Amino acid sequence: MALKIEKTFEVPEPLEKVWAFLSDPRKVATCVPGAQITDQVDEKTYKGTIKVKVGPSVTDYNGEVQIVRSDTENHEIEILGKGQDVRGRGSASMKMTGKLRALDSGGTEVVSESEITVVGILAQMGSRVITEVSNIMFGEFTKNFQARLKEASGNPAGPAAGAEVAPIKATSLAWRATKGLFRGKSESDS
Amino acid sequence: MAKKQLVGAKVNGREREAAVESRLLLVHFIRESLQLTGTHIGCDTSHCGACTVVLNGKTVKSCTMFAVQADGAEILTVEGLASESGQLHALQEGFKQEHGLQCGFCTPGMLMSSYALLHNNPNPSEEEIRRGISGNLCRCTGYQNIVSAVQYAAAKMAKAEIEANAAQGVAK
Amino acid sequence: MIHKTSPEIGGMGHSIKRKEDLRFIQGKGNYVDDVHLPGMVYGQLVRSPYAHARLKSINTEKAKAVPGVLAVITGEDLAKANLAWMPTLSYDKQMVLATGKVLFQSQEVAFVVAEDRYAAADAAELVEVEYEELPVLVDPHKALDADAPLLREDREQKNNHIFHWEVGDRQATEQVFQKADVKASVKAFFPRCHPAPLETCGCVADFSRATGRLTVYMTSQAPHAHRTVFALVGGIPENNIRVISPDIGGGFGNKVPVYPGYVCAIVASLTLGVPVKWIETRSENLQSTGFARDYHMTAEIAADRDGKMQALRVKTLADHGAFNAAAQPTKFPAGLFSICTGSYEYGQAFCEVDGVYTNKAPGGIAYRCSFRVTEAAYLIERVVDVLALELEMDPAELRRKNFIPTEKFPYKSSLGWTYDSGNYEAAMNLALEKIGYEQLRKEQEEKRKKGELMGIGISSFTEIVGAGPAHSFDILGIKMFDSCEIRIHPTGKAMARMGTKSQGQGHETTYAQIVAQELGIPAADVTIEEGDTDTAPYGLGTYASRSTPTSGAATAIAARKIRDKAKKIAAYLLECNENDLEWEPGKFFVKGAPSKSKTIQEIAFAAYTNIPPGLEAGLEAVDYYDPPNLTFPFGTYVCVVDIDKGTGEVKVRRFVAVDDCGNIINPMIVEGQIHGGLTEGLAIAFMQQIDYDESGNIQGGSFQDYLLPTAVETPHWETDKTCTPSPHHPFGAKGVGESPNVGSPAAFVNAVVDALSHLGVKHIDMPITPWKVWNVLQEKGVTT
Amino acid sequence: MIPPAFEYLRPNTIPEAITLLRQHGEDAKILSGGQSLIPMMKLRLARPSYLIDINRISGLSYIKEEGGFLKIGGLTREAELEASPLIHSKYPILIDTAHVIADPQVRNLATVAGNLAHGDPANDHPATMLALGARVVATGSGGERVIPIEDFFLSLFSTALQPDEILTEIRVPVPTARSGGAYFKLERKVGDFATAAVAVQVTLDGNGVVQKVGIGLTNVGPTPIKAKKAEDFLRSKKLSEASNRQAAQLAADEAQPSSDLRGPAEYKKGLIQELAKRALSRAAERAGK
Repeated sequence: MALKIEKTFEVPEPLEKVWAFLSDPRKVATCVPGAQITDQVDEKTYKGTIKVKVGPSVTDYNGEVQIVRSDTENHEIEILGKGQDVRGRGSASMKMTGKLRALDSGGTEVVSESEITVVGILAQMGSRVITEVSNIMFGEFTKNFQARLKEASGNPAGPAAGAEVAPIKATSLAWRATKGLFRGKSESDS
Repeated sequence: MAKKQLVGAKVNGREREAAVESRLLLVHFIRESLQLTGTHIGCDTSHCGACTVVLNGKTVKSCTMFAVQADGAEILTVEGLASESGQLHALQEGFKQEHGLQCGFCTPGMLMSSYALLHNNPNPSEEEIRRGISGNLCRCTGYQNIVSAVQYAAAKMAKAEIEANAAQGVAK
Repeated sequence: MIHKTSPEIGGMGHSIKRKEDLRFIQGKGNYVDDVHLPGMVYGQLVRSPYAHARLKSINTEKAKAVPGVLAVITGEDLAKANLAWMPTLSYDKQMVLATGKVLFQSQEVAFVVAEDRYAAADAAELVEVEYEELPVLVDPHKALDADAPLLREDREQKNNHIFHWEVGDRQATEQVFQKADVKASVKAFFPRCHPAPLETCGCVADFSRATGRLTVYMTSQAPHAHRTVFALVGGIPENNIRVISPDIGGGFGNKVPVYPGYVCAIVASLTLGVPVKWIETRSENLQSTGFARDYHMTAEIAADRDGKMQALRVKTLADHGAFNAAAQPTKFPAGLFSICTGSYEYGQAFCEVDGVYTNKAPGGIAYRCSFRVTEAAYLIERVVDVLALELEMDPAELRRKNFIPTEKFPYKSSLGWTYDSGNYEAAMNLALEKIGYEQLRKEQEEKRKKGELMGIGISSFTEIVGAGPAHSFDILGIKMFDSCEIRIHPTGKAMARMGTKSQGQGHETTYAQIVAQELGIPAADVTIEEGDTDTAPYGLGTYASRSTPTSGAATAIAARKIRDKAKKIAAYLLECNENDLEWEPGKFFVKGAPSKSKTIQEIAFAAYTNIPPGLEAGLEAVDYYDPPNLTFPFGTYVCVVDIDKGTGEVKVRRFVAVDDCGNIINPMIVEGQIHGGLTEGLAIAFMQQIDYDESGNIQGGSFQDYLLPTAVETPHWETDKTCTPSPHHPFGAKGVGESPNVGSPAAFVNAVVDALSHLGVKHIDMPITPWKVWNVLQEKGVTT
Repeated sequence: MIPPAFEYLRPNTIPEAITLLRQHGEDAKILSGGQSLIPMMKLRLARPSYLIDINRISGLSYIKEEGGFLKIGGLTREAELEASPLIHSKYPILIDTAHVIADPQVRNLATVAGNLAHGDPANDHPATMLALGARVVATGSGGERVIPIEDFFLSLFSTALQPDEILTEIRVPVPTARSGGAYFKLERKVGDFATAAVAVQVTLDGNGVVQKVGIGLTNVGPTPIKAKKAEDFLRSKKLSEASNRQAAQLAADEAQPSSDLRGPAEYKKGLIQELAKRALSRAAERAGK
């Protein structure tokens, strides 16, 4: 299934700094809950993993992040992330377009449009949850994005890559995905 | 091979035991370890009720329970409904008389749900019967004759009880 | 009418209790998953999560390392034995295990065999398959676009078009339309749905290296045909294959095709020399086996102002999924869809169908349906209601005006079928009377004044069943006869075997009643056996309501052959001329001297002990019956619904079903069939759909979202009947199993549309969910 | 369908269970009714290494009134709720709710506590407990703590329970005179999750003026939703068709549904509005009795 998330948010950092951050998949990846860059393929392509997890339910994806288009002049970027479930039960991908605009306040407005496609068992079993989980993940991403940028301004030389953000807490695509199947009843969820 | 543990249960009045993996589903314990194949699997997702058995007096879907959880339990399956001498239970008779089955696949689960229903409510209304068997899917009958079958059994059991009471009265 | 036998004999027309029930109510049925053979191992399929992807590699090493795993078979392995593909019944082929690429989500990719099912499941998860995703084609309307991805690279034809088929006179029909006073049209989608019998498909394949024989226990509605398919595809001598259909937990057409799982289990057993069991999960069943419908249809009717229909035009786009695996034996790519003229007379009719491939599971003609008659009946009954709206005429009146008159039967339809018999008006009149139609219309009028929504829906359907005459039907060239072999034992008891296979229809009872009717042997004394190809005569199986029209007919004819011989024996025993004997069920007696008689049991004993000179011993007969025509059951269903304006919920208040299936063998069983079929029709109309999202993900791939009604949603059905025997069937029967599923969807939808018609609503596509109704109400400004 | 292997642990006391939870952390999962967890394991979407079966812990299954509260034990099954004379006579809203959860077999095992602890906005008891102003008792290594239900649901499948805590009791304030409640649910078929549902509990004064009101919404957002604006609107108002209508509109505004197979988002909002009206009038009717 495919769904679109459009979100506009502001960061109190100058445009050029935000642009530099956004143009580096290693840095962006640190904002995605549960994601990690493991390898660089070429200038624009990176390998990584993402873990979507709650309690006992874990979905691990192996995949790639690629900068498909980068328009430095207009500060527009298109990033494509694609991952395959390590157990071979499907895939997820996200195409994100980000556009930056300098604000009078000195901060930056980020206009993002993401198209998320989920294939396989999760899409079969949990179409409705994917929207909510995606929203939550995107919300986390925004928060992390702002926080990382702030960190980066505190320590401008420090590379952001390599750090891992914990998977979103208590929110699992998988968990939610089978909601109909577990018919809402009973275990004391710890 | 995974480590196994011993599970014992009183099934249809007999003590049965088997060493099982902790993940063995109760339905596989019944069907495969005990070779009681009257209990069926129809959906895997806890929707169809073909695997319904009576466990400690209550109906459960045996595909949604592990055998280890049933350790020490009393279990009644369709094979245990008729009397030792082979006398059919009123429900079994009702299903035959009222044409309450066609392919027969849902029938054991239906019988077990109806059994528990009549145990708790010996004189159910049609609505109560329909609610009582709402955890069991049937693809053949459209339920109408199953409802009749349960009504048949309820009437027969009520009559048997009146007669038994009368006989007791006479004896006194 | 049929002579009614005594209750002791229990011939036709008696509601005798079913013989098969005793084992089922005691948990002693023997379904395929109950089959347990020494040394048996278990198979599990690995399936594709993608709807369209290139297979780059398969690594089975980790899977093979799981303790207990015996083998992992891939498409490449099968290709070496030339088994990677298999033929379908629709002159296409289908992958057994994928090679090159996958074409639908849940397609079979590998087969893991292990000592127990738990190990097989663990290993299946460890088969590593590398895919490269390809663009997915879900919308059949886009299948023929220039930029549509090409799905079937294996075909010479490099597009996604499967067939174009048309019947009728296009131009003559067009001319009528041009001149017509009134035209009505409807665009109706019959959604993809699934028969979902409660038992999924499965098999145990048991190849003995010692004897070279292969025994396959399988959920087969057509065991003999499957044996032949295995022989032709697998190259095993047919005498070395035995197919056994044990008890079957419902079929509804789902268990007609040969599925990859069966083939894989057979290959595994041939390879390993041990019995291999393969049983589908429910999700596998819903996601990969024979679906039904998926027809995008348009129907137009031309009529005069008085409501006399003049022409019918139908155009359809058929979504067949990744392979054309529609398991249908007609010579026509759209099966019997040209029965879409329904119960009415027209001057002209024209029907065309285009089939296309999409990235969806293959199949197409299952679910209690005689090869597309369900789509056809729904479409015509829907468009007739739209015409009634255009004409502002009562839909019952419009039907009455256009029914094929009773005296015109046998009636040749404008699309070429010869309807055997019918009395449509009688069935409709009875249904309307039973439901109190006039009163309901008045009630509706009152309710409308108060803003309340109720509707009455009529469907006067015509069926076409009993495949089928050799001129129009075959499976791999094998004609669609069916068979019966009867043996009368010396003590007068009987055993009969047929080429069909019951999946809940009660054959063990009804066939025994036919024998009882014809020979006077009590039905209780007749044992029926089906499903074992080693013992039963060849036949094409049970689907499309064909058992009674074919094997039922064969049973009567075989019994009559026995009666003919019995007559000779009786004459010998009574020392009279054969011509002086008369028959009444159970005995021959001398004309004018009823005390001089011999019972069938006495005759049977004599057939083994006191054989007339010149006659061979024994009393048995076999018959292979090729029906001269199909049979055309019909009926009228009337449905009353109330709509909750606040939630959009539709409540079926009443449903009257009047069926005419000719002479009836067992009224109790017929009524049971109708209850079941109506319940499936209800589900199709209001709940069920196997949908796909734009990435090819199946929506409705488990009972979480593929909704089967429970006892609570199912209304109380009211049934009745008229009786118009088939003139060509040996005992005037027609077959009934599918009528309720064929006739009812239109009744439900017509009722809902009728409830909303004063708002200008003409059509709502199935499944009519509460939100669809609510949306319509919002659009029309209806609030609570 | 076959679940992955796990180790089965069966503690006899709550402290034992908590110790096991601490010991195995994220790899462990509590098994009580199992009617949600086991299907997930069979789909291999949940793969706990340890299952801690708390079903043999005694003293966790009860329904009683005590100290101004209805107390429901952590292992009390839905079927026990349905069969309880106390619940029938004084808490019809709980009967409404239990009655529409899954089916009889599932209700024989499924627990009320599990229905809450799962944190699933599609479950039915959360809305009802929000309407009733319940509290839940969480028992962990630090002992017991009481959490007001409105603070319990944090996010999708996320509750205020700590990883080493078990939900051991639910407390519902005993309703005062002239109280009534109702739960209205629309489902695609029996046993399905709600397309949308509304729980309402009201307490009226002698003139029919609302003293207390709670409204909970099911399956129309990432968490169960307490319709606070609708509640605020109704407080101190005399219930009437007009006030119900307005409150229902406010409740619908508070819903944040997404579109899915059960229907588009607008429909679900419409449903909330309709069901809220019906639940309000039924609750008022019951309060009047």
